[in-house]
Amino acid sequence: MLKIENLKVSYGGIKALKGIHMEVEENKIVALIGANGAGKSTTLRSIVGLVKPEVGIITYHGEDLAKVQTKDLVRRGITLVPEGRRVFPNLTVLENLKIGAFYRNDDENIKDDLEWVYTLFPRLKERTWQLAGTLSGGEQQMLAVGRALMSRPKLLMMDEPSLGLAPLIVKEIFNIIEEINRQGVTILLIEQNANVSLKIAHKAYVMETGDITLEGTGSELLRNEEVKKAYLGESVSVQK
Amino acid sequence: MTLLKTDHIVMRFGGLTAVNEFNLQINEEEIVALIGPNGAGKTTAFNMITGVYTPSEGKIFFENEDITGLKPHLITKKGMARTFQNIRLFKELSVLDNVFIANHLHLKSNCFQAVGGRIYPEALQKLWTPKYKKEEREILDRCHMLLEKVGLIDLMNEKSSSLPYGLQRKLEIARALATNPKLLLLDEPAAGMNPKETDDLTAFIREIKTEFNLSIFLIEHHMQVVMGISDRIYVLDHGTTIAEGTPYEIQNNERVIEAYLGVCEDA
Amino acid sequence: GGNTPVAPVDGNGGNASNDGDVIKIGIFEPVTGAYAAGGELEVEGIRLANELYPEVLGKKVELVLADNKSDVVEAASAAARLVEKEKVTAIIGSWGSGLSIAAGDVIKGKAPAVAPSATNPLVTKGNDFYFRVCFIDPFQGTVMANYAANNLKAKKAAIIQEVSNDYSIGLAKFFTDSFKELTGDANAIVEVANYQTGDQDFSAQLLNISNKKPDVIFAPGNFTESALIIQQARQLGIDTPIIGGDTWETPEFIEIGKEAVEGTVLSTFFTSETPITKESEKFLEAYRNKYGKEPAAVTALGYDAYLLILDAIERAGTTDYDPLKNAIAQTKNFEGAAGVITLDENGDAVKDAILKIVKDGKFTYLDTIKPYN
Amino acid sequence: MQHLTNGISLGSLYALIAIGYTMVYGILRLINFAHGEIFMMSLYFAFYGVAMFAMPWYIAFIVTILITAVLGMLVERAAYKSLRDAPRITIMVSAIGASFFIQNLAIVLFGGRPKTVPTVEVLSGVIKLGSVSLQRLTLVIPVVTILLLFLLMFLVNQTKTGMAMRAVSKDYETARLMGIDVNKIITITFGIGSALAAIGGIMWGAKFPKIDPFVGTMPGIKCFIAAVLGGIGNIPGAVIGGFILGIGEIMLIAFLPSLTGYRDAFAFILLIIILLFKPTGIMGEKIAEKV
Amino acid sequence: MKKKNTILTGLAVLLLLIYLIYANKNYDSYKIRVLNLCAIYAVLGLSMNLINGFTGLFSLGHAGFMAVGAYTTALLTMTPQSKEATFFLVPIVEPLAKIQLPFFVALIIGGLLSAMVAFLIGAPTLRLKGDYLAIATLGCSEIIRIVFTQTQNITNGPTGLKSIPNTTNLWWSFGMMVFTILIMVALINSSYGKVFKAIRDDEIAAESMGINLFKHKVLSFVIGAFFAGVGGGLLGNLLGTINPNMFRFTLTFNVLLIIVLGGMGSITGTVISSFIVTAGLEYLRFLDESINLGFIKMEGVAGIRMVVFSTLLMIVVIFFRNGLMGNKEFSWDGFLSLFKRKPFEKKGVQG
Ligand SMILES: Nc1ncnc2c1ncn2[C@@H]1O[C@H](COP(=O)(O)OP(=O)(O)OP(=O)(O)O)[C@@H](O)[C@H]1O
Ligand SMILES: Nc1ncnc2c1ncn2[C@@H]1O[C@H](COP(=O)(O)OP(=O)(O)OP(=O)(O)O)[C@@H](O)[C@H]1O
Ligand SMILES: [Mg+2]
Ligand SMILES: [Mg+2]
Repeated sequence: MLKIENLKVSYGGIKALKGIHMEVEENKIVALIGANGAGKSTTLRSIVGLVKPEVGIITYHGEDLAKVQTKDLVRRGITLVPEGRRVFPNLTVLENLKIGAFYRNDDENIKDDLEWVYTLFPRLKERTWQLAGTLSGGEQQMLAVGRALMSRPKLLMMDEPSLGLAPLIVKEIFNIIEEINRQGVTILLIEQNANVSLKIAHKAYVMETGDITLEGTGSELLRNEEVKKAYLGESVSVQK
Repeated sequence: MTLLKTDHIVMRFGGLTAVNEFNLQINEEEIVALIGPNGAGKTTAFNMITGVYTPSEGKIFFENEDITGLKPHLITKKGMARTFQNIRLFKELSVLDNVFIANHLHLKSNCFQAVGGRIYPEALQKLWTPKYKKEEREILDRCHMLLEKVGLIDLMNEKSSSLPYGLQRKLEIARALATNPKLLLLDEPAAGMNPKETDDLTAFIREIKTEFNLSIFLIEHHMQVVMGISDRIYVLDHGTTIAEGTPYEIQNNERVIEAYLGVCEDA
Repeated sequence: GGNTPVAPVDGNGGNASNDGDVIKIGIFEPVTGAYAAGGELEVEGIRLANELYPEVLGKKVELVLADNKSDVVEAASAAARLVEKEKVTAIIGSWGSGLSIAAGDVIKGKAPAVAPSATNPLVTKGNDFYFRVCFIDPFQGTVMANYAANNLKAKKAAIIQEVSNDYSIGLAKFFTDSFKELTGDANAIVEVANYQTGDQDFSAQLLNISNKKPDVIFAPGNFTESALIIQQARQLGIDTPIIGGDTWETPEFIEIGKEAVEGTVLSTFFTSETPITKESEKFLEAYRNKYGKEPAAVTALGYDAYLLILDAIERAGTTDYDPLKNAIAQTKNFEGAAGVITLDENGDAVKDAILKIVKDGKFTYLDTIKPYN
Repeated sequence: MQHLTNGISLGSLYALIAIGYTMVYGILRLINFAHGEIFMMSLYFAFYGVAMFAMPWYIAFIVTILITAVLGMLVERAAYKSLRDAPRITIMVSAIGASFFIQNLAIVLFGGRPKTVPTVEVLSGVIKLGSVSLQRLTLVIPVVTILLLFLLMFLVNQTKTGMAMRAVSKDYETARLMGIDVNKIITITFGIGSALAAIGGIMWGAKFPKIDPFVGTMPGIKCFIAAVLGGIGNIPGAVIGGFILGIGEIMLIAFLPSLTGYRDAFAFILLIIILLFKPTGIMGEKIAEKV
Repeated sequence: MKKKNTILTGLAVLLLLIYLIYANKNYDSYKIRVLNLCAIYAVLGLSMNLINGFTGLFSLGHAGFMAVGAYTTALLTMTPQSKEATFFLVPIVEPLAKIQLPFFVALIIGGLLSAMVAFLIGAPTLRLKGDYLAIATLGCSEIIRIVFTQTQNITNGPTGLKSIPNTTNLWWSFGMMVFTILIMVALINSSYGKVFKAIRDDEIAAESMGINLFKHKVLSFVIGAFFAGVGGGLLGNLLGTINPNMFRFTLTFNVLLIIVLGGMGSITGTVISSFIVTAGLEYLRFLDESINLGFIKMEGVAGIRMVVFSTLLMIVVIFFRNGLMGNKEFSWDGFLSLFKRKPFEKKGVQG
């Protein structure tokens, strides 16, 4: 579905990506883990065209994404839940959700989707008329995911959706990820919360300072000693 | 001895009561955590204590002194320093300067002395050193020492925004330490860190606590951190305190599990 | 052009100013900025004069324009450039007394300057290199006060002045002084209303004035604002006579004010109906041919400034600044397009003032006022 | 009474132009210093439409509004588009540059000498209501202003385009991710803002029939003040600000005539006083930053 | 290393000195005037950059401060006779009529008064943020100008002042420029300067680090205004005449333009750009004249110079969005390494 070949990106002098290869298959959950600053967000930002790669080809169903403008991606079913939520603070919760469906004209289905999102996140329904800027962090994160869902994505990319969320919500978010994946949405997930994301991922990549150093199925990596040492920490057992 | 005490503080935003009658007590050399669902009012409580918001009701005491409604900079002077939920470093400045600035509140030279001190030729300083120069050297020494301790000394001339995320967190803490606080407030220090980094951070917090004789008040969603280092925990939900106690008590509190932790499903 | 400076004629007073075959005269005017309109009018006159009289002493006269941007800082630099870099023989300009004043120090001892329409006394005061071909504010204020008191038999007058404009407050002040003297009434001025350059709405001031019931309203100021003032006054039903100064005399004044400005009276330098001199006729014909409309007074003054300089160069027989300056200072009964000019000891023109009235959409000659002595 | 009607008509004129200011600001967070100059150009367009090409006034007005809107979009293209993510002060200098440019271009093209807006009978007739004499215009302007206000409020708050505008005003990147064509939205905003300036220009020209390359400066500043007074970015705020400023100015001159010289100062003093009590204007959004 | 830099700086100052002596002897008054203006604009630019660039306060009140400085200096240096002659409409108030002070003293008093005005303005308005601060300070500057237009017995109203002694020469203007640079560099590198920059980067964090925002904002504002006043004083005594109209907000914009072109937060950039802009604008004058290409002669179009200037301005802004220097500074090491051309040395100029 999505294929990344030899992607290199740099910000000024800093080499953020040093030529990575990745593949996302349809209907799968693909996780991308790695330390801070490894280049995970940069990968997603290059896919949606918010940064311009130096070299490398990104294709989506065979189409070269370099030729597609960011604003047209959502029509092709690619949606990103950006790092740091980025809800529109001056719009109400409802408007934020509606803007997720901005390109769509099928008003009836939009209504249904809205109900669906509200059932996924009852908290948002309570806050329908509140300005998004005054929501708490967790509420904003729910809104960002809900907004993305409103575009009926085929490929949903999420950049650290669990950042700053209460344990309960984190669980909920992961449940929802699995849920929408079951409904046929392909997921590309960036997470710090490595153990949970590896658990739900069909496929995972480990990134280190701009390179992909490991790849495999989620459970493979979960058992991998190096991964355990570098990312999972010793307290894994404490939490579980 | 009690370091910080809040007396029924309330914060309202329009119709919304973000924090309701919050009572908190932090003793010397204690690590206290504040947890609760998103939007419970944790950061808001922090902001009231550090003076960013003025409480709608209630009083705040630091070392038995009423500090309600004081400006943030005055509160910092009294011995409280904080970090932010979203990192707020001085992005254009170097690592060293970030820490240097945190010493400014203790600077005694005025602006004229500072300018004069810098114009005064280096060569003549063997004969007479301007007051500002002396102070500047002292500050620099202190900064070096601090950076040495937190392990950022090799990066001191880098622009702070060019540091990797984890180090930016550390720098933010170092900067707060440079103000010479008695109480350090950390707002989600482990956010965005993976479990390994989180462990390291926990160790780091412990270290600086003993090193600098601090009390620490932190907000965190990573339970490893909270349960690992806190002496006591407060739990907020919808602005109201729903529980208070040791990590063990909190972990087994029904209300907390229901509102916040969730039932532990096993992997 | 390529510069091969000619050796100065005499040793010290000379300025190695000109090429062998051209004499350069600087135009120092605002062609951009707030005074661009006025600057443009004067430049028209200067260029026209240059077309009609392109030579002096057998040399071609070349005009060099330096835009002073209606800005004092720029004005000084522009003037400096003219005298130093372009090495002009003399300078004409500028619209806006403040700009001329700014050039004053710069040109002193380098090249004489003639202002076409800068009426502020300070322009020439204490500067024997600055001259002008117009009369000054005190005279004009007095003329209008006389007109108000004697012809209109006004007992009470109101003033509406442009406070940020030195010309306007200068005129208002001299009007006030002589009007009080003429009527013998210390309270003869019943209201002084202010407005600012660029203002567009004067209804409040006008209502205040009309409440005081003056016999005449004196409104010296820019033609644009003045036209709006008169228009709004008439709209508000105020039919008190309104009189003003030379700056009104532009086609735009009537265009903007339309019927409203009918019957307003102003003092000026020049009339196209009854040509004062032979030169007037020549100027008028040429101007009408070139532009197909009636010239503004300041255009005629720009024209005169050029002629005055040429005349002085001829009399001096040289372009050196010292003799030239003296020659200009000695100008007597020089026949320009806008009247006969004699320069007094300050370098100010002593000349008749013309009163005009707006009639049928035209500035129509009303009277000639001799200088008071 | 006469004073009050004058104040209202001046105030609604200010309001009309201030709306355009506020709209552009609201979306770009940019003081569009060229707004006053766009306004000035619209006067010239109207002039040439009516006086030179002898168009009937209503056609000339429509043409003027359209051309001005296009001009606004061009200015956006030239001066702002390539600076989307530059520091704000840089954009502001570019805006100042654009404003200098238009002004000087007008001098070169049209000359510094003022021109007169031809009278349009429909607008300029005088009505007498008892002791108060009114230009028809005096009634037309407030009506137009209020009408446009509601139209705009509807556009911004109720339509999809309006929602996109508000979204773009906060976050270009995310807006793009939602499938919004950011450049198009900004262009539309500039177009509408400039069209408003043109409508304001036409009304202004009918009331104060003088055009020169500097007519835009003073209204530009005044209307900017009005916009800030009301809370910049806030459309009803701009209208309120415009009215307060217009009425206040007239009242100052009417009742404290000795202070007329301070008329412009008054606008600023009023502004500063209001800002001291409400640091983001009368209807401005709270910028209580969440920490 | 440090020693080498000191020597190099000394050498540079010596070179400047020699150049000035040369210029004074050989340049005509036009060139000297332009040079003077360059240096004065550098002083003004530096003062504004302290407020806007280093402290991040969006202030547009500079013309007002300059007006205060210029009027004060002028009134204190004019001779009683020329005051009497100038104030021909309304006489000047008594004590001012007689006072005449040496230029330097007047200049400092001008600066101090301007700083005092800045304090009065800053105390209430510096609580405002961003554009609100910009419009409020712009307003204050306009109010100052309007007041100066009205107070005829002090400022001579719209007519302005004339016969101000032309004291400003290359020594004064360049001397003041060097002095300003010296103070600015010392200030910026001191703890206070660092605090200014911290406030620019993040007010909330700065306040939480115990920094009194208000005090330091006012401090920066007042210091900036002092130098703006000094710059205004130099300007007035260079021109010999001033009037309220020259202190419109376009003057503020001119200075703003210089600092943005040079780079907000760069002392080096400001100095360079004040020379480029001032001299460049003069250079462009050829556009207003008729251009003689030998075979064709083009009649100059009046005003085209400003059109070209504003176009150039926009182009430069678009291509150097952070200004010529960004927020970097000149350093000898960086300068020398330019000549050595070490392939891997990236940091060319950095403070
Ligand atoms: N806008 C930018 N300008 C300069 N450098 C950047 C920028 N964005 C990212 N970088 C650098 O690029 C590298 C990769 O960053 P990226 O954000 O992709 O990391 P990440 O893996 O998403 O980390 P995190 O867990 O912190 O989100 C880092 O070194 C970062 O400092
Ligand atoms: N400035 C403000 N204006 C209006 N409402 C606010 C403001 N700040 C916070 N709130 C509201 O107060 C409530 C508490 O917010 P707060 O940021 O304190 O939550 P929190 O406990 O820190 O949550 P999180 O864990 O997500 O950071 C939220 O519902 C939020 O919407
Ligand atoms: Mg990331
Ligand atoms: Mg929080």
